[in-house]
Amino acid sequence: MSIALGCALEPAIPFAFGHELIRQRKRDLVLIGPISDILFDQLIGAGCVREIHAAWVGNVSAGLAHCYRRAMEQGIPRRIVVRDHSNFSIAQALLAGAMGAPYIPTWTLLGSDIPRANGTFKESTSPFDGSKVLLIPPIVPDVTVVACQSADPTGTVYLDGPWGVSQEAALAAKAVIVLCESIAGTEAVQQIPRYTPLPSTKVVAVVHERGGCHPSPLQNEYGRDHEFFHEYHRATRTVEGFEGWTAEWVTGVKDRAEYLRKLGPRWKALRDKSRQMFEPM
Amino acid sequence: MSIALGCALEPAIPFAFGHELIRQRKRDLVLIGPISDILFDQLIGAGCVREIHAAWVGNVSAGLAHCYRRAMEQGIPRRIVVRDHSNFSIAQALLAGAMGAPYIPTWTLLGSDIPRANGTFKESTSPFDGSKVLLIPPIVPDVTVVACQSADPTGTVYLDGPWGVSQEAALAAKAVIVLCESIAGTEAVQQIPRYTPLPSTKVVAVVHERGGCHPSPLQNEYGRDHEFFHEYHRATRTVEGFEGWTAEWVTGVKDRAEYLRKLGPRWKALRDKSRQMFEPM
Amino acid sequence: MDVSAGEIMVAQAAREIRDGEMVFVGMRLPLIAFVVAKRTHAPSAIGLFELGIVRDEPAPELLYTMGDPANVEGSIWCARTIDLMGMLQRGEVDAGFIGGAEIDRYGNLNTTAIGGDRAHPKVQLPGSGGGADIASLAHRLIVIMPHDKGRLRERVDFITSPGYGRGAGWRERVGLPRGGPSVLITTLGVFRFVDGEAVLVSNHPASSLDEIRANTGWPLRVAGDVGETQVPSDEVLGIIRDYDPEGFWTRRGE
Amino acid sequence: MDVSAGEIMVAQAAREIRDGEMVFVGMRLPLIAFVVAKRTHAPSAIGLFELGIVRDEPAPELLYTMGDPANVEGSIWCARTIDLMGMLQRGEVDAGFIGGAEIDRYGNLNTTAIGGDRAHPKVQLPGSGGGADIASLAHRLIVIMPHDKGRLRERVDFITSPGYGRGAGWRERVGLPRGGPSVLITTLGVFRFVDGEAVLVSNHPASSLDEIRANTGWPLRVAGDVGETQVPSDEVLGIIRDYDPEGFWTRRGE
Repeated sequence: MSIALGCALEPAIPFAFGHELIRQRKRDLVLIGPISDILFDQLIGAGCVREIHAAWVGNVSAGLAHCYRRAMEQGIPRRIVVRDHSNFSIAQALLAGAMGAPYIPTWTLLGSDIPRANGTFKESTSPFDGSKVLLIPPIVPDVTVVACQSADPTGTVYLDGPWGVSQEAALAAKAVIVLCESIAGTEAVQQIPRYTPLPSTKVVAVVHERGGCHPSPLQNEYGRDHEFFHEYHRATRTVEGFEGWTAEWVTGVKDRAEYLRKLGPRWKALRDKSRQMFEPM
Repeated sequence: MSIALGCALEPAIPFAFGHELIRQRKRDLVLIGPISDILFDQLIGAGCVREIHAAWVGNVSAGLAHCYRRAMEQGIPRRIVVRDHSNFSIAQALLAGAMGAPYIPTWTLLGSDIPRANGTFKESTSPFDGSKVLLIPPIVPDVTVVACQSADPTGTVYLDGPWGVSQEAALAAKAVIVLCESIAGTEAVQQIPRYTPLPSTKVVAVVHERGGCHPSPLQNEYGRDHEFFHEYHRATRTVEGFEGWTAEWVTGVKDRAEYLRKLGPRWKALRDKSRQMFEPM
Repeated sequence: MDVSAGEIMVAQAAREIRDGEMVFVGMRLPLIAFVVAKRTHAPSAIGLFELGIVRDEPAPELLYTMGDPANVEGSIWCARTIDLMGMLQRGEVDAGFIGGAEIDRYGNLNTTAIGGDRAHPKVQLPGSGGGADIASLAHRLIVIMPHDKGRLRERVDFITSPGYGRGAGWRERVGLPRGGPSVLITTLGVFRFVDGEAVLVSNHPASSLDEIRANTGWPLRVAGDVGETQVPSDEVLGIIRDYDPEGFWTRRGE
Repeated sequence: MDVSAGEIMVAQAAREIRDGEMVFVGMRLPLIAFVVAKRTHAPSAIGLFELGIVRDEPAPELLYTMGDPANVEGSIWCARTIDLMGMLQRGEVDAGFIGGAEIDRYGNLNTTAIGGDRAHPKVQLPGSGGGADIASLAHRLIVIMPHDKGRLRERVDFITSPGYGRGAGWRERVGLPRGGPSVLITTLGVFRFVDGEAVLVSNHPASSLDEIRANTGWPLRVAGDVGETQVPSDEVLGIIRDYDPEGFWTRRGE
């Protein structure tokens, strides 16, 4: 099962979805995403992951990702296969998937070792000017998860803030799961279709989950919990440390509501600038 | 000089811009656009055009385009070169231009005579699965004209309604000229960036011209003047008819304001549903 | 009021749309066929318009172009041509409608030019628009056109929208991933495609096999069980005439 | 308060940005360098952020990531990664900033993995992000990193972001359309690239050629006119310390 996650890059990462994957002990997942901040690290540490297609796996504001390091350096908790990408190459792979294109040719990464490490690209020559080109094949995720501010019950998404590769990943997927902070009226969302990256016809589930992206930010809803990323970095230097962190923040809470209660005042503080686009239903 | 026009397909066609090209007696233009309704026909009839890259040239609600027919069938007023496209092939050519891609491979038009007639595509084989593919090279217009509801003085566009290939054409162009019904405040437009198909850094001119798209519709501003298209169709069956029509509606008026005064009450009627997004400045 | 050929064509075209399908609709008769299908047997069909519009409800008023403001208002998605064409190339579009100036026995359509060569045609037509893309990439192509010898020709001068080329297996050979015409609905009758070739399956009540043979530019193939085209029910006629009260699209030239 | 190495690096990086240029900014020291450039000699420079943000004014508050809400508010465009990368591939981006774990004498950067093979590295690094794209496609690459023997190596284990490969002419040979590193700014000095190879042009006031030679993993090449790196003016120091009052980025580890 391949899942594209965190496709807006640093913001709007569906941590609530990832934590539920851990609680449900999912295994052998193939994760797809440009940078994914620390969510990929958590899923790797929890043993859910078989393969990663990503441009970057780490902790954006705090540094390296300890679980990713342990998996690659020591096979703990298991060996994973990595398909290296750059942000542009994964964007083009998802664009090819979205357009149903056989591949997308590009001049990026020529001379880089990434194409060899990725293993799915092919070098070619442009028949138009004879220049060397790199051909990026499509990525078609089984599921793309789109975390957003609001959605209507039929799956019409309202996604504010930078999109990163969210639109390409959603259009490329076989199915889309929507994670939203609030449910909005269909007419209201359809009034501003430019904020909707994909047609609702692709959406198989709309999950109403408040605070689903913490500690990553969600534009107009809440800020980024920088300290939480640093705490995670410090806490997960060892396997025991990671297990302790997971027991506290993932398996130790039964759902997102309990997680937010546990965050307490610090969660409230992150929402001080929040402003909703739609009347809550 | 190559100019992309009418890239939203049936709506938002910058007739005011085209009519000024005729008044200024521009010659040897290369026109680029998916369907362009009757604007391309008018520019061809006026002798402004050397070459056309388009998927369709006609009169959407009334039928064939008489000037286009005369040019192709009899060389009147001059012979023009046509690069046949489909809507998807021209969209992909502009997307390649927008992305700076060497080309975009596709499965559309295999078996069609369009690739042979276009002359710029190449047939190839996918090195991934051996399937035949058609390679569409980039189109990079010297200028793309974007007609929209509002823009700020720095060139931040607000374009509501379907975009067609407007975004790809704007991003592919060397320079963009913006035609808007109203000038809006920078902060107000930048508040809703999803309605902005291109960065203002590409815009070389913002032209505030009311009614610039008549007789094509502009979402939230005015409806389509169907009868005007039928009148044009009837009036331009002959060269003399076209010259008479042009003398009345193009060279016979000094600017768009006079054109709208000439339309009179019928213009007012087309605006009965108009609603502005921004406070006029 | 008599049933017009346009009304019979619309009713037949509506039957070609199955419930839940994604359909590239287009304008004129196909648009009205989509309205009929939605109001009768295909309430959850989705209409796609190549300038970037997705609708689960037809526009409430008669459209002259797919870009009319009424077709934008109430759409479930309003995006870009490339988004809709991407869905088409991905194989997410079940069926598409198309008309043409000329068609041949293998369902190849010409909307580009008639006679002469491409640079000096005898008659210049508008071109493909999105038609050639729909013909290349939709799972099924539904063709609607007037029936006369000049339009149903043994061979078209230019293949704008590929049908079955020279017959069975041709689409695979040229590299098209799927699709091809499933039906040709004319002002006189209905054809299905067998091994890539048009076979008459019904004549409209007002026409006859002889009339159709006389107006078809290729040796007519007739199905063993050829019959009469089903006439629209009163319900369907009501929907058609309610949507096109003036008969602007469905009764012109009658 | 003494001038920190971080502040000298930021001031030098700011000088690398010319007025009116489009610059892929990134975070940390480069972001502060962009702030300094905008406030001093390059008021009309434009900042690009790969998740889809274009700014003509730096965010008013210190950012931890380019996706912080403060970096979105007040942007002149907020779009998609593919839009910004398209501008990069088109050659519309003048310069880009990048850091790295390892760099070699030809300006090749490794942010992927150290030691072992790719499947079993000794040290797994986060990877490219957009760095390899900026290194491939921007007109100029501005590299900023800490200076020690383990990082400035004769050869990097993995070329994540291509510099000049094995020297002059290599980028053209592999097919890169333009670009390459123009400067390497470290905690000890500043290098320029001559025929694709790093040449020391200045040492920071607190360092020396001997210290730099001792901490550089390749035979050091020194410019004939090597001098001291210009120290930031009080105005520039004021801008830096106003933007990073705690020294979170510019004074860490000092």
